[in-house]
Amino acid sequence: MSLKMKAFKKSIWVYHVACSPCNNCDIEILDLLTPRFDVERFGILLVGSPRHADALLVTGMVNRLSKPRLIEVYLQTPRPRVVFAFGSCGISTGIFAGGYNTEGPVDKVIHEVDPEGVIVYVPGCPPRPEAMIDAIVKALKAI
Amino acid sequence: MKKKTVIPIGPYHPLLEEPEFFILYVDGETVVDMDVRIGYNHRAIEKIVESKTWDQDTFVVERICGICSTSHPFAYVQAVEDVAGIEAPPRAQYIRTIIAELERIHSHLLWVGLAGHFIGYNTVFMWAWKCRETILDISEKLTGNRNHYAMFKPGGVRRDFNDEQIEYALKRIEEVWKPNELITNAILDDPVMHARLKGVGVLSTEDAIAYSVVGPTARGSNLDWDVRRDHPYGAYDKVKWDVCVQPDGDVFSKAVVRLLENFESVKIIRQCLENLPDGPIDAELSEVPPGEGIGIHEAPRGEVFHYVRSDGSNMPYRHKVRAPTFMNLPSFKASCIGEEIADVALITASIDPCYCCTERVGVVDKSGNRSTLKEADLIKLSQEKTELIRKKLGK
Amino acid sequence: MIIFNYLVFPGFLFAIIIGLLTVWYDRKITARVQWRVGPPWYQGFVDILKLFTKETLIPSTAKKTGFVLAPFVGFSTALLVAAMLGVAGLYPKMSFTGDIIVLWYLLMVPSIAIIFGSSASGNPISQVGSSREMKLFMSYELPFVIILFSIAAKAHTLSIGGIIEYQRVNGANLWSLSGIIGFIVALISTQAKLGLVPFDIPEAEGEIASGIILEYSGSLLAILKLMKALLLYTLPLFLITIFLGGMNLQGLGILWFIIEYLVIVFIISIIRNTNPRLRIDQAMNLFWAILTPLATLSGILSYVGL
Amino acid sequence: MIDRIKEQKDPNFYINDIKERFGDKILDTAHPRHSRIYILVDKKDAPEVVKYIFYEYAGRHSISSGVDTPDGVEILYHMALDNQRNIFINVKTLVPREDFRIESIGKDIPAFDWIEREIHELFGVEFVGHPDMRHLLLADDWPDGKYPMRKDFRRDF
Amino acid sequence: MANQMFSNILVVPAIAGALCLILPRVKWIKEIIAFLAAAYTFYLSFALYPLGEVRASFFTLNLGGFELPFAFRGYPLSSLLVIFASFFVTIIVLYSWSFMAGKRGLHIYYAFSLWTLAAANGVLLSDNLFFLLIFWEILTALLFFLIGLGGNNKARAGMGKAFVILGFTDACMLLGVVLVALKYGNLSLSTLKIPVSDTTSTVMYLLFLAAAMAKAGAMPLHSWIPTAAEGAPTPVLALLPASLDKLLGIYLLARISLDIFQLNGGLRTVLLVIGGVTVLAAVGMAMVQHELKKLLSFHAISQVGYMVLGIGTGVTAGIVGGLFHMINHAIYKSGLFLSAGSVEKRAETTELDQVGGLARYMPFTFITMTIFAFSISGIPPFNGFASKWLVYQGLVETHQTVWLVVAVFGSALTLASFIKVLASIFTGKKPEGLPGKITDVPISMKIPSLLLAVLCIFFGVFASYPVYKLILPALGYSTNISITAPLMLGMGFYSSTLATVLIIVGIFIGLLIYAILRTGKMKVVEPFFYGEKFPYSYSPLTKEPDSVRFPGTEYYKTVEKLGILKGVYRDAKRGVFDLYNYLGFLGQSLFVRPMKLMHTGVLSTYLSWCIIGVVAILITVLTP
Repeated sequence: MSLKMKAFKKSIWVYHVACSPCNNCDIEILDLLTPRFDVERFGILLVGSPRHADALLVTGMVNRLSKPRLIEVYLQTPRPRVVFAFGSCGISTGIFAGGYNTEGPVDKVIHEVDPEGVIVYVPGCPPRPEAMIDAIVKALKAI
Repeated sequence: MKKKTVIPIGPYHPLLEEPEFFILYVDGETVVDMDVRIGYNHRAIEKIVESKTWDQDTFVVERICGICSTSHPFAYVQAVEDVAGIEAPPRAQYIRTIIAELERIHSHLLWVGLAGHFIGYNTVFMWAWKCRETILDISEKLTGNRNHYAMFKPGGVRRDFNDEQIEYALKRIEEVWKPNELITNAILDDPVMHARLKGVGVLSTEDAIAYSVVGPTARGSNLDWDVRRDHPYGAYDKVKWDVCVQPDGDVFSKAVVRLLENFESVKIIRQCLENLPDGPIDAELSEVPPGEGIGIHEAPRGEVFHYVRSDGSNMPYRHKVRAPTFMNLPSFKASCIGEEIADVALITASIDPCYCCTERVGVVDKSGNRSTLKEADLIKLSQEKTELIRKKLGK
Repeated sequence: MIIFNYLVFPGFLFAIIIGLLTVWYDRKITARVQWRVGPPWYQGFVDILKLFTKETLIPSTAKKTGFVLAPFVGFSTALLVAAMLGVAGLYPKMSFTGDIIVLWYLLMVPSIAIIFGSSASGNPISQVGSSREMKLFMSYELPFVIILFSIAAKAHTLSIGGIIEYQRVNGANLWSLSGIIGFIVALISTQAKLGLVPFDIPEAEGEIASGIILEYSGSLLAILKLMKALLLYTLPLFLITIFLGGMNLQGLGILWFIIEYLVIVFIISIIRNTNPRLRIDQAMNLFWAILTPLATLSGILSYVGL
Repeated sequence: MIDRIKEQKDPNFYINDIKERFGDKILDTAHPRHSRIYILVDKKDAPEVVKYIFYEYAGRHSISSGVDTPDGVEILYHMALDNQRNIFINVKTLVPREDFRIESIGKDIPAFDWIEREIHELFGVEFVGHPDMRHLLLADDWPDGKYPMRKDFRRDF
Repeated sequence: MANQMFSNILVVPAIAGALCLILPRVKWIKEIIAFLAAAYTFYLSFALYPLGEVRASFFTLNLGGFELPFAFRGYPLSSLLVIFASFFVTIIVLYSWSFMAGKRGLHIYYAFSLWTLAAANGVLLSDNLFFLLIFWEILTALLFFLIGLGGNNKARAGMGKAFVILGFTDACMLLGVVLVALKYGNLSLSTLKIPVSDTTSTVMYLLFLAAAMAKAGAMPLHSWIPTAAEGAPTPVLALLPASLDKLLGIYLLARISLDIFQLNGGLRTVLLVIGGVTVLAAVGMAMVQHELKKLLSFHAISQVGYMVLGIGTGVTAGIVGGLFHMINHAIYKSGLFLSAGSVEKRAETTELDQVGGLARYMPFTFITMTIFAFSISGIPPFNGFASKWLVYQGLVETHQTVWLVVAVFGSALTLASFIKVLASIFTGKKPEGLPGKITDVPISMKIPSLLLAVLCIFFGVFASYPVYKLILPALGYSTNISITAPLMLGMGFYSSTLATVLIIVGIFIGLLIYAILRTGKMKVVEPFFYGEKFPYSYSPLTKEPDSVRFPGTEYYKTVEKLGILKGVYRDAKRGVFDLYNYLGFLGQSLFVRPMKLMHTGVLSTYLSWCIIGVVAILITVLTP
């Protein structure tokens, strides 16, 4: 079993879910793949379907229209799964708190359908790529 | 009528960094009709600004979009200056221009990379983004942040450049020219690229006028429209540069426009840095009288339009934001029908859509009062200064 | 001994290990071309192992048996082909020499299996993918078949072993005009068979989100990935077998074989990293209007002895 | 007409031309800065004036904005005159509270299509003749009769 | 003994057919009579096969000094085909119990089916070209009426087309028989040997060839099959174009090409060209069809190409392959038509874009149809592969690389086409237009499919058995090889059994790896549409919620639009390649117009025509 756990840690496939972001976290996430940061070194791969993913990178707060879709994507991800909430808006809805279209931060929405869901918070507006890598590595240690 | 075959693209499509939803009605692989559903990104901007002070709003509009995080404040401060009837000092204008053009390069390179990714050319993606890192380094050196620069304020800019920063920027900006040439050649000379991009998703000049498209989308359709030249602001009328126009209206033209604009931007930045005038960087805007004003800026994707109405208080009465994608998106209908599914992905990319910008409108709070300011870390960069101005305004 | 040959070396186990290492090799080259560092050498194994620990999701619209069975069918045929080629390379004279037609049919099966599985998933997006795979499949098979049979006709044999023997006597097929043209055509067909850029149309991530493998997850995805890895081992080996005289495991032959293998994978990897994806109709035109005449030309040239 | 206009960079020319063309229909004009022209018209004449600017002056529809005022919703059509003319003509009209309806331009010029949908769902202004009044930004299950951009909006659902 | 047997095989179905026609319309009686008669014939045919070569002569017709013995010969190939013919009739009659229930004209249908069997057996067993021709004509007439049972306009069009083409080629054959009779004075199949050396013999051969080609449906005389497929009842299609007509057409081809005429190289090339073109062109047409039965009928044409190719090679492997493929084709193609019938029965349509997602409602049909589809596509280890492999062997041996490539590629296209069929019928989502509750077909429709599917697998996995035990003996070779031995004819060998074992071992290893490593559970979730849920009602364009569907018919639209093929397909749709259009025109101007002129409606005119005809016949017959 521990071998499998090690394998899990060495190979995280992520799927990027942009709820209602300002785009900034998103481009910084893509930045992770590019030559300067190259997270493929750690076996992290961006995949095209949540079916293949181990981790969801969620950016932005959740609005009324994207909430059911986020839940849908979350449920489509096979266990074990981790959610990374990126940026201030994802963590706390940030500047958009209280808006009519704001349905809450990512953790609240995920916990509505899956109280056990593991959520990793990466603060910043946007988080620096180094911070993101650090967060992923730390999260893997914690699992 | 026979039921049409429906193929969805989105909302969480790997193609799209942001959520939106295209419904494609296809016959085989040919798109016969399409419909767009946006709103997944609809947050709270247009009325957040109605409940925040003139100065705080700069940071809010900055978060309309992460990629155009200069464009919106740029247009916003101009609108406020329009209402107040003042003008920012020349040094501030130059600094604004430099930041805006840096952003244009990084945005265009980002687009080139993503477009490469969409058609499976990941090497272009990697190269373009590697080149883009240089710009981000310069931005970081000049403003202190990679993306949200927080440089603008009504009446001027927040931070001045020192000589070391200018020297650094002048040195590094030359590093962009070579890779950009490399990528441009890689795209323009590759026969497979030609096969994939030429003649695809044509937006005719007539359609472009009818849809009032803006920015590279319009310039790719043979429309000589550039807000920087047509409605001069900032330092754009003080430096030499050219508007890039391509005649065909296909994806290839739009790509060429963007690639060539990068060179123009480098030129503008170089001139601005070299001729940066001395003087103050802030016109010390103290109060905003009742009235209305318009601010525009040519963002990487096209004209950003801000309309501000003031009732004399310390908050805007109404603030209308129009992002370029809002005008460009509906033109899909004119350019996508009759194309293959594979091309539609590319055509969507070709206007460089930015849904964050498009879906900015929002309302704050149940009671209409100011929202509780949870966004401490958003504003922490400028907290002190905000407080200072509040005191100055006597609040 | 035969059982050992089939099961361990150069059969099933060897094929899987080499296949996964080749996946790493390919990813590493890709990373180097893109100015990146790339994954560590064990990445392929780790990915597969991890996928097996994951939950397997099955869409409610799927025809379950077909959906689950398809990857296994594809995997097992890929395994079979790998073993057959390996054994044929070792012992060209062995009784079951693996007939070239049987082999060609078996090489079709992984594509068919994946098409079947993805259309059994009941997801229309996957179905777009499988329709593309199908179209791609019939476009690349034509030049591939022509090359294969012009070589078979040249060697006047229908068995892999016979072709290897022929090349041991007369020199590798590659070193002739027809051989070079044929090799280029076969290499491009191989690229399409492997589903790599510019022919990753059925899987196009940017268009239809992994298309044919969209609905697969967990262990089933692992089996599919294993299958892809096996094909990445098998098809270059197949090219070596019919163009370069097969694997020769005596003395320096081993080194020579390894170099050939690495070079072919390298070429495939470079092609995949320096080209954008084609559209399906462009790909079909390429195969039918350009490569098929080329393949025919190669066949005619080999017939006249060039 | 257009060729002559294309070179015309003087804002006063446009003010005079519009006044001449429409006469009494123009209720008021303002020209606070060089490049900003505001024209106030009645809501029944607004489409006509806007189309005139769009076609005759080759004006680009920059955007329309709605503003909720105590009297009703003001709608501004911001028309940009490009080609180095550096002029914005803003056609302003009031849709009074008693009758939240105005004729649609989007049915003729696609550039007005989306913004009319947006104003419709955010302010509750009905655009007569618009073919497609679905939600643009708000969720499909948004309750009817709640217009978030109005000043009196309360989120109580 | 032999007389008795021959007459039984012919007379039993003939009389039973007549009974079906005249007996009162009591429920089930005609079904049972038809089934029993066919089954009994089937049983009888088994007794015939072991006898080897037997002959029987009944009477001799004397036509103006020309002796025409009404003679039969049990030749191993004939006997073998009699077994298969009666087998197909038996199971199709069984299938028709449920399928045809409630349709009009049932007594005619059963009667004609049985008469078809009788006539087919007549063709197979005749030892005299003249009587063979008569049975052949009877078959054409029966086919004409059976297609007409569809009872719609399309069926009528099919009737007309079939009659014109088959009638025309039958006339060719008549001419051929007359020529042979005039030149050699001998019409006995067993003794006739004609070397093809001069123009006359070539013409004779070509005349016979035309008849065989039209019956089997090879290009360019194929076009009656697709047209008939649009209108005729499905069992009729399974019975005639799919199985019996193939058996008979290829039988005749084999007889004339192998026994009667000694072919030269030029005619072989003609055969190869016909075969190759048929394979490729027909499968190309099949690819873009949207109607299941029509699609299958194009495949029925395409597969004939393999048989013609095999026989055209003239070497043992090729001939055996061709004949084996004929049998295999009859098996899987009638199976496919029966499956199509099942789908038609339940879904009430065979338009491919209107069906979908039936796998979960009709699992049996799905599985059997998949087996048939794999067989026709030549996937090892099913039977289609074994026989195609033999054909390839023959082609390789005779250095026909071009046709080898065509044959192999045609096989790939067949597969492509059937993937589309399976995908559109059985996978995906069930469209709204289908009947609400769909169940699998009743047992009487399942048994035929099951039998055929088992045969497909058996003939594939143990391909040596039919080849060594049935076909080689039928061609006069005696063999003594066990059924698990590899196929070894010509230069290569193929051990289907070993391949099967290896595939099973491979699957087993896959499952083993899966079982060892798997820890995660299986869970059923909704399909993934990028996070959106369907049906989704946002768009005003359809006025109703959009549900996502991608019908299989859209698979090959790109092919149709492809630059290099666009023109060809457009022409094909217009019927440029359809010989019938030209024939029809010819017939129109040659026969119909003058006939119209003659049909004045005046009785005396008709009477005078009759008298003139009788006189002409008398003169012909009586002149020495």
